[in-house]
Amino acid sequence: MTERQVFGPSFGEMVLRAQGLACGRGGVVLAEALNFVVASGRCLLLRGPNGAGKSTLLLTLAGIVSPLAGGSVLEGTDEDAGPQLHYCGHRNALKPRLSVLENLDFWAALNGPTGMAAPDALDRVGLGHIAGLDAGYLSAGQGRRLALARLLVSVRPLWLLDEPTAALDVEGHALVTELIDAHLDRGGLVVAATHDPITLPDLTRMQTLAMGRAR
Amino acid sequence: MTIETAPKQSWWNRIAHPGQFVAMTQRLLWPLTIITALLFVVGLWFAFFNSPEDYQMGDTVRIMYVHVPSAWLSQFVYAVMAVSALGTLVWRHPMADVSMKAAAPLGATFTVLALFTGSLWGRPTWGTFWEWDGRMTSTLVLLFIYLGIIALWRAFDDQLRAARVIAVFTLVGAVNIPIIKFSVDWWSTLHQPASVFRADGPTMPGSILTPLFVMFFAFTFLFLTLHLKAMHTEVRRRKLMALERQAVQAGVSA
Amino acid sequence: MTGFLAVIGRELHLALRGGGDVLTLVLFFVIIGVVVPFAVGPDQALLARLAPGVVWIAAFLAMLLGLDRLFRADNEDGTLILLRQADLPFAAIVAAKVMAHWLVSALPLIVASPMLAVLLAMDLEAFGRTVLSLLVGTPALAAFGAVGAAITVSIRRGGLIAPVLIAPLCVPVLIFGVGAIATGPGPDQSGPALLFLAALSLMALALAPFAAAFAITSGED
Amino acid sequence: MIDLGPHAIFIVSAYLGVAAAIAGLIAYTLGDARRTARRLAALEAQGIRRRSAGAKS
Repeated sequence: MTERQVFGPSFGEMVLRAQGLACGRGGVVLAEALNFVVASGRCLLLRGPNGAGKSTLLLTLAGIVSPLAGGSVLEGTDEDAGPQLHYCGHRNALKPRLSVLENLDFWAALNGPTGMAAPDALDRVGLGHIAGLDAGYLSAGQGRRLALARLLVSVRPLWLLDEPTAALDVEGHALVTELIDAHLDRGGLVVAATHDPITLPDLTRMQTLAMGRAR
Repeated sequence: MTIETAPKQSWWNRIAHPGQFVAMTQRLLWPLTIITALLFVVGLWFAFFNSPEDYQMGDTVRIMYVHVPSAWLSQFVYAVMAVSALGTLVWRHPMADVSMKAAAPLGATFTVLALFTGSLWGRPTWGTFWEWDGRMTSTLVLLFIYLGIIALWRAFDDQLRAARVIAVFTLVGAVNIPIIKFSVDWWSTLHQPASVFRADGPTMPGSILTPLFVMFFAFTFLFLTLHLKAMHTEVRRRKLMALERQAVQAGVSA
Repeated sequence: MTGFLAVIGRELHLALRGGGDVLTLVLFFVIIGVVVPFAVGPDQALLARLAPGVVWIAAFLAMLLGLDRLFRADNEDGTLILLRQADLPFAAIVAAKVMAHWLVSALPLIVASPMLAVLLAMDLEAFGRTVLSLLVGTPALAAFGAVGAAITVSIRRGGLIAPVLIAPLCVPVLIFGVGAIATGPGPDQSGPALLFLAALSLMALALAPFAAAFAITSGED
Repeated sequence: MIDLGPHAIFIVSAYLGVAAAIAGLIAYTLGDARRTARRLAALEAQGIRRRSAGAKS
C-alpha cells in the first residue's frame, strides 16, 4: 500500500488564485479579504474553529455558493474542458440500496471514467472485499472511504476536501495522506479543511490558511 | 473588498442600497397617501352620486367601480412581481427581492376582492354567486398561485435564498398564466355557449367611464402606497434579522 | 450521453430496488378509482361518464404525491451538490431525472389504468383515448412537478408545499387531458385538445429542466 | 342616502367588503411597519450595530 503509484498522465502547470475573496451564507460574511495562491503539487490546509467559514470557502471555490466579493480562478485549464474539480463534502452521497461498486460506477460514468477502474479504486481505499455489498451496510468510516474512491475514478486536477478524515481510523488517516500525496505527485492541487493534522512526507508542499474571526 | 471608485452613482445604483432606498422614497409616502385619499373621495362621489344607473344592469353597475380596479390590480401586481423577479435573477438588484415579497400579500388581497365583488355582482346579474366563467375561473387559479407564493415565502428560513428560488417560481407562473387563461377560456366555451361577462365595449357611456377611471387610479395609487410602505418595512425587517443573527454570533464568540 | 443514461439507469435502479415506492403510487392510483363508486354510487352509466375525469384526477394526485422523492433524497445525502460538478450540464442531469421520474411514476399508472377502466365501466374506445391522453399529458405533469420539487427542495418540510404550488400550474394539463378524451355532450374538440396537450408537454419538457436546475442552483447559493 | 334599487344589499356589501379588506390591508401594513421598527429600535438600543461587512453597507 505504500508504493507511490502515479496513475495516468500528470497535469500541466495550474494555479488556483483567490483575490479579495469574501464568502458567507445567508447574508452573513464568514470570511473576507482572502488572498491565496495554490500552485500545482501543493496542498492548502484550511484551519480554524467551527463557524470560521472553512466549509463555505470550499463551497465557494467549488462554485456552489457565489462569492460575496472578489473571486477565485484556476489558471492553466481549458475553459471548455468541463469541471476541473472534485468536491468532497461532509455528506458522502451514497445510496444505501446500491452496492458499493454500483455507487462508484455511477460516478465514474457521470464524471468520465478517466482514472482508475472502479474495482481498483475500491482496492486502493480498502473496500475491495465488500464491493458487492449494499452501501447501506457500510460504517461511517467505510462510507468515507467510498466517497474518497470517487476522487480516484475520474481524474480532475483540483480536489476540495471538507474534513476528509472525518470518521476515519488511524489507517484511514494514513490513506488520506497517501491519496493527497499521490495526487500532488502528479501535479494536482488540494484544498482541504481539517481539524485533524494532516502531515505530508514533504512538508514544503503544504501551506496553511488560518481562518477565524480574530480580525 | 473591491474598491468602488465611481464618483457619481446613477439612481439605479443608489436605490440598490436598501438604506438609501428607504431614505430616498420616504418623502414620497405622504404625497402618495394624499393623492390616494383624494382619488378615493372623488371616485366614491362619482360612483354613488354622479353616475347614472345602467339601463341594463341597473344600480349593480356601481359594483363595477370596485370590481374592475381590483381585477386589474390582481394582474398588475403579478406583473410587478414578475418584473421584480427578473430584477432579482438578472440584475441581482437587492430591492427587487424586497419588492417581490412586499407585493405578494397585496396581490392576493386584491385578487380576493376581485372574486368577492365579482360574485356579488354575479348574483343579481347571472342569478348565481359563482359561475365557472373563464375570467372568474382564471382569477381563482391566480389566487392559488399568489397563495402558493406567500406560503413559499413563509416556508423559507433564509429570505435571501428564498428570493431567488421564488423569483424562479414567479416567472414560471408568469409564463403559465396566459396558458392557464387560454385553457380555461377554451374549457368554459366548451361547456357553455358564451361568456356572460360583456359589460365593456362601446355601449358603455362616458358617465360610467369617469368614475371607473377615477377608481381605477385610486386603487392603483393605493397599491403603490402600500407597496412602498411594505417595502420599507421589509428592508427594516432584513436589517433586524441581520442584527439578530449578529447578536447570536457575538454571543457565541464572547 | 453515457452520463445521461447513467443518471436514468441509476434512478430506475433506485426506484425498482427502493422497495414499495412505485407500488405504493400505483396502489394509491387504483384506490382512488375504487373509492369513487362508493362516493357517487355504483351506477354504471354515471361511472362511465365520470371515468375519464376520475382517471385523470387519480393520475394527477398520484404524480403530485410522488414529487417529493425527485430531488429530496439526493439533496439530503449530498448527491445534488456533486451532480453539479459532473461533466454533464446540470440541466441535462435534471432532464434525465425528469425522464426517469416519468418512467417510474407515470408509466406504471398507465400500465395499471386498465384496472380502473374495468372498475369504472369504461368502454374500449374511451379507455383507448384515456390511455392516449395520459401518455401525451403526463410528461407535462412530470415536468411541472420537477419545477415544484426543485423549488421546495431546500425547504426542510417542503413535502406538502410542492403539490400546492404546482396544482394551479397543472390546470391546463388537466383541462386538455380530459378534453382530449371528450365523452361528454357538446361539440367534439378532442382533436385540438390532444394537440394542445402535446404542445404543452413538449414546452414543459423543454423548459422545465432549465427552470428546475436554476431553482436548485439558486436555492443552494 | 340615495336609492340603490332592488339590489342594494349586494352593492352595499360589495363596498363594505372592499372597505373592510382595504382597511385590514392598511392596518396590517402599518402594524407590521410599527412592530418591525420597534424591534429594530430595541435591538439597536442594546448597542448592537451592523458591522461594516455585509452587503457593502
